Amino acid sequence: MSQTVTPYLEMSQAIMEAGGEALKKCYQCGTCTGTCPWTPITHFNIRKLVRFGQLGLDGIEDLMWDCSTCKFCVDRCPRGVEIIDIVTAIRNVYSGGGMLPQSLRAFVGSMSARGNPWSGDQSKRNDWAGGKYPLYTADHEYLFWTCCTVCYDPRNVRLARATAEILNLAGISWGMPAVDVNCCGESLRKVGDLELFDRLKNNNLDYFKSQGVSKIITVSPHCLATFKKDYGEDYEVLHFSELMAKLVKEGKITPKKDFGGLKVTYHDPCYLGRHSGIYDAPRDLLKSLPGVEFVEMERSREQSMCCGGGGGGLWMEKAKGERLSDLRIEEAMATGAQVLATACPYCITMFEDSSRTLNVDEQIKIKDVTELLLESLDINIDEPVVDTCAI
Amino acid sequence: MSFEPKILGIACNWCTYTGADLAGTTRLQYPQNLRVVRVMCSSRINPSFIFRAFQLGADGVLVGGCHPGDCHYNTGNLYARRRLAVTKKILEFSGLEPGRFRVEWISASEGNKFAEVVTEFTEQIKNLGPQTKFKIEQ
Amino acid sequence: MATSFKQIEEKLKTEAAKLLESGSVSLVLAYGKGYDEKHPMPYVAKCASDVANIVFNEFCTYNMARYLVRYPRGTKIAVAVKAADSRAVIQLIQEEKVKREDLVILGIPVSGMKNPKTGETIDSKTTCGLYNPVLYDVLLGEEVHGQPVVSPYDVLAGYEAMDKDARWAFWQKEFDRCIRCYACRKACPMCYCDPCFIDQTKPKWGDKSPEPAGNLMYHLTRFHHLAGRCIDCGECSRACPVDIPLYLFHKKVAKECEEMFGQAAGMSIEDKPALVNFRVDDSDKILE
Amino acid sequence: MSRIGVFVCHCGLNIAKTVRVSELAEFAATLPDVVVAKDYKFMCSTPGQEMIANDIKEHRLDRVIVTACSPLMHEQTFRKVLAASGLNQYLLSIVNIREQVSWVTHDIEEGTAKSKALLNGAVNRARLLAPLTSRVIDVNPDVMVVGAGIAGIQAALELANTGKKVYLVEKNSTIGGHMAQFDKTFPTLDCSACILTPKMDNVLQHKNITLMTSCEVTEVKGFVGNFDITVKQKARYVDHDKCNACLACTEKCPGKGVSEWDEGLVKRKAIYIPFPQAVPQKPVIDRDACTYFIKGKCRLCEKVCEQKAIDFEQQDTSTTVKVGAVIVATGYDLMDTKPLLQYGYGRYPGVYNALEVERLFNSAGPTGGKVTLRDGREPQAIAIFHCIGSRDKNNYEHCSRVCCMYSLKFAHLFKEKTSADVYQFYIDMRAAGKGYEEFYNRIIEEDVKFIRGKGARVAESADEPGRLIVEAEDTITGKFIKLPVDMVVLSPAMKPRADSKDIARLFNLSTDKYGFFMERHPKLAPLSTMSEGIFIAGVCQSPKDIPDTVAQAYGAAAEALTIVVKDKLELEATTAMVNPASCCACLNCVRVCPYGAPFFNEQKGVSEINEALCKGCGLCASVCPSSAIIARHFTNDQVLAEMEGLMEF
Repeated sequence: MSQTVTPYLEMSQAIMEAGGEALKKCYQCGTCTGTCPWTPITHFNIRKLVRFGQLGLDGIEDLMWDCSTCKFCVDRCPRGVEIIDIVTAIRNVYSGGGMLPQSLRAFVGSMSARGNPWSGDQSKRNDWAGGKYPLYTADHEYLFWTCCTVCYDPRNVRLARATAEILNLAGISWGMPAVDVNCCGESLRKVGDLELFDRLKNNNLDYFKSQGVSKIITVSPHCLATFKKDYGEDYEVLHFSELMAKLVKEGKITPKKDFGGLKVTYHDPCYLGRHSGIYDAPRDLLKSLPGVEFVEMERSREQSMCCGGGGGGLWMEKAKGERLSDLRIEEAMATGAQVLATACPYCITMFEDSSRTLNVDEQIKIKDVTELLLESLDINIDEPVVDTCAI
Repeated sequence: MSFEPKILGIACNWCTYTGADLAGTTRLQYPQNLRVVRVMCSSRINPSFIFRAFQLGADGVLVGGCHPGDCHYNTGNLYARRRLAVTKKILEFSGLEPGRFRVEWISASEGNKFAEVVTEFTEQIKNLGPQTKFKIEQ
Repeated sequence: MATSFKQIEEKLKTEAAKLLESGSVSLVLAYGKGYDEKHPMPYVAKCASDVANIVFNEFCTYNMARYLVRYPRGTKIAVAVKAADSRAVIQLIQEEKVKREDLVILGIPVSGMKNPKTGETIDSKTTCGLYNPVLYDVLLGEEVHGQPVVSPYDVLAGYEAMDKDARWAFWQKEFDRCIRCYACRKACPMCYCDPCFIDQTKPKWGDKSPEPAGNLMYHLTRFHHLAGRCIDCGECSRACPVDIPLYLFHKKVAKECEEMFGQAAGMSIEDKPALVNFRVDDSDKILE
Repeated sequence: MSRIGVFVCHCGLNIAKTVRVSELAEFAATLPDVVVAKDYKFMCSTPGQEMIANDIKEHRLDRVIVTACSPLMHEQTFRKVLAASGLNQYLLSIVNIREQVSWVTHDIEEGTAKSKALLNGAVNRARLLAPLTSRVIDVNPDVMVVGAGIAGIQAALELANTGKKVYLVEKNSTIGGHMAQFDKTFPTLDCSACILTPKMDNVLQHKNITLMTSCEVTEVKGFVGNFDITVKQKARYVDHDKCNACLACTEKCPGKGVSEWDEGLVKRKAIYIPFPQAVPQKPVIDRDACTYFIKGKCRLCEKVCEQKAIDFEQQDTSTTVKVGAVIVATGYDLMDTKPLLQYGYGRYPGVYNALEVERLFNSAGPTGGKVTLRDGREPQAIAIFHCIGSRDKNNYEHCSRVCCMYSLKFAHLFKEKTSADVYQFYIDMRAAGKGYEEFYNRIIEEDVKFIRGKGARVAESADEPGRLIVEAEDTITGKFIKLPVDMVVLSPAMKPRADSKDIARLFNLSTDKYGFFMERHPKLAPLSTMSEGIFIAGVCQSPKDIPDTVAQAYGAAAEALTIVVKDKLELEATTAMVNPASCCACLNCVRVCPYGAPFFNEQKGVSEINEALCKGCGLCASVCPSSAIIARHFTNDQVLAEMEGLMEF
């Protein structure tokens, strides 16, 4: 096979126009590849992706779907290249040409048809609440933005309910969105469908405006980062862990139950940590739980590993040995922790899958910090939950 | 006869005035409507000079200084940038056509740019027509 | 909650007496009786017995910061200030006309001040729209809360929407009425030049008699001199005998300065006056 | 009433082709106060100049306008004509009708009309011109050099050899700077001490050099030719006049301090000299490590000192030095790499920074020149990471320029002193310098492994305790490298001294965003600064190697000499002054002046301007709201009059 290539600058131009302007800055030092959590376990090479993009070369198709947008490389890049923007732009240009991988088609299709990634029936979005909680009105202080994943995914519905109960206990004035809102669109944007993302975004912004929303609580860091950075409008957006840490600190809620020396470690979700700069709130929460022994993993905070669920990864299949969540679970177990806590429904989903396939789901439990907090407050939400997931 | 505007230029000695000389040395052609006052630094320009220039009947005023960061006096043009920006806003809010006042950074090596800016600005002032608002009728 | 002017007056008297008696200040700038209730006057209490003459009512609009620069540097002064007035004090501190340590700032939180001429309530249309002093040592009353938050620049919308010719016509008409009495600069806490540029003969910046060209030169240059310094107390316009809405132009310049330089006048003693300052990364866009 | 003469130059056809010069002269003659107006072929020629000189006398002219080429061309020429004719040279006005008229139009109508307008403006302005006198000041012939690294040493020696008296100020207790810490220097691999210590000794012996170690500049007053500089002598607690350098004290001292000289790799005594060849070779006491200062008793050094040189009561003292010029050569620090968590510096003992490694190679260093790790082992594999914090938006954007070469030098010395495998992790290999590419080739042939990819991470090996794993991408193959090594060397960014911003404030220098001093012009005045009489040399201006630093030191010495060789200095006449009657004490002038020329006179309650510092930019005049500042030669009146003239036609 000939190795001769001709740079195809129209293609690199198209990538830059789709938001990958930063292509120009890269000087190919390889810091990104050396930093990327995928490099040691897959063929994915982020520097090569950028290089191919710079020259508009073929072969990019095999590289572009692996990035989980964990932002580790961006933070380390000596040239300040917004690598995620490049990845998004490349995906946009290629998926526009019909090169979307099979596994993502259902995801994008559901987003387009139903406004959520889980093929959920839009009218059932709020079924998790069982009619117990109010819809947001202008009289409420906070809109509790329920991520689609906590509305439709049976494992994560617990998060929605836990959050709702804690909010009530703390006496917060809140309401949930109407059923006709859409997914925040974060993952969709990262898989490159910028046009559909704009549609979802505008629909949600219309909703915010029509209801006079000014303060939003999110349970998913992905919604949080998107509202803050990609919606282009100024709302006060808080991650649930921030609000809870504040309430605990102020003594508005007090964890009671003693966990009796339960060893807990914490995984920083990329979109809460590196994307949003929130590292302390969830840790403060865990440390406030009586009888919890908190341990750090070797890689934590700014240096945390990725679970692999970002950037569309949640909807893609990965072969054994090529799953970051597997590695992360092993790292968590190396600390001796009985619980791997995190603060993101995507991470929860990835880790639950891995702990089952690794057959360690008895040794280490996967929990959201919200769930642990709920437990410590002695609230029981374990009444039967209707399965709302249409899949 | 077509309208031939009077344009006042105020140029700093070290960059724009020298750049204007370079335009001459390289024989670039540009309209003759501009008359330049040389000052040592664009920061010497008192806002009242600009107001006065329009009262004297200038149809346009063009200020030239060194590029920010290259000021012969270190920071003069960084002050000038702010002060002239405010001058411009005041002129605009008073009702003068915004296009009549312009600030450009032209270095000693940018003879081309000087000629281009003068040509373009003269054209712009021609399109705006005579300046009558500030002008004091004798 | 409506402001109790009587209570403020009492507190003002008490504080003034205390300060003068203890000798910690040598004078107190406040308000005194005028020829009727609607026309209180600026008043300087110099000893404890003067304190009885102090008044405070809804017509005490004067910005007493105006008088700070009249006294020799180092004079210990207590000054009674409302919200915008306190910004003038801050601005004067920034400009090193007065030192923070020489002042005792008696802050007056107040809503419902009235324009003595028109009887209208003074709000964000003609002033900065704050109710509580930004800086004070003693607060003479409860902070005002619950007033509608309105941008002081909202009032500009109509004027900004005018086309250039309409704006020119508007200002020409206003400036043509100017009789050059200079009440505006007298009332202004930031106009402390002596002589004012317009009074000079070398150079002669403009005619001294009221005529259009000199009027234009005077006002435009004054707007520039106050750019980034005007704290929007509105006193110039209330002082104007022919009711030129100078505050509109000042507000516009203040708004532009705030947008371009990221700071409002007289909000922090740490700031440097914006027009004798720069940032290397100021954008060239501000010149467009 | 003025008597103005107007002289219109044809410049051959350069002007006359597109400006009707005789018509212009006739026009000039019609303007008020113009008593003579002539045109001539070449005004700058000798007959042209003579014509002007004659007319000045004959017509008793008190203002001269030359309508010719740019003032940047011939203003000086015609000023001399005025001066020779007994007229103050500032009573000249030049109208630029060549560069800015005749050369930029083909249309003679346009050219003539514009020339008339410009001339009219000049006549207006000329009436208001005032005679100005330049101030002449005496120049102090001495020079101060701040910083005694290789740059400061070289500059001081050069100046001293010309017979000038030099004050060499050094913050540390010895001179020598970073160069004295090195073992070998690239690319020649000659011994650093062998070339530096003779110079250090020269400094000590030189009769024209006053060496001021353990000293810091605390205040700078005055201006070019006449600086008054206050220097603080920090207490050494040893009277160096009495000390005979027997060093008995250092043997007995029980105190332990961290050796700055050895980059903290070892301890030193509390009374110490940093290294055997230190200059001066007399000890000082480190107060923070001294047992007496900590616990209140000990004084062993005092007991063993036969010279009675120990003085625990010594205090910091200040002296003021008068000099005519200053050279600032304060050098650099290495960036602190601890915050770059991925490299594990400060956490893993096997990770070193470049200066620490320099000390490991040095025979006077902590290991006696043997390359051993902190645990005493000899490394078997060594990774050298280039560009740590350099070329990095998150830290320092500049290339530190010397790291590629010293990293190669390290590789060579590692190969020479150990049997280790050596790996270079680099982004680009920069070898632009005399003999540098050749040096690079030599190191390649020494079988050093080059991995083109920036080092990404250092971790502890899980399998082999004490070993490190380095991770990086080899961008040439696109493969992820995981390499077990024993030692990692970081080549960190060079940054200005931590106190460079303070130095900049003292000497009124400008700095870039990192604190490197700004030169007056990057190409044409690389050693001068915007402060007249203050020069810079070496890495305090930007990262550079020893040859460039030394070259700059020679240059800075020559620059300083251009000032101090003269007895007198003529200062700019076109300065600003304050009319005290109009000053409203707003202090705007004080705030804005880049040179610190205006100051507030508390007593008079007005601002004043130190004309020796003023460069005549006029900024103060434009920020003065009450028009109290007169920018000489560009006064408000003069500018307004010129504008009026220009707009009239």
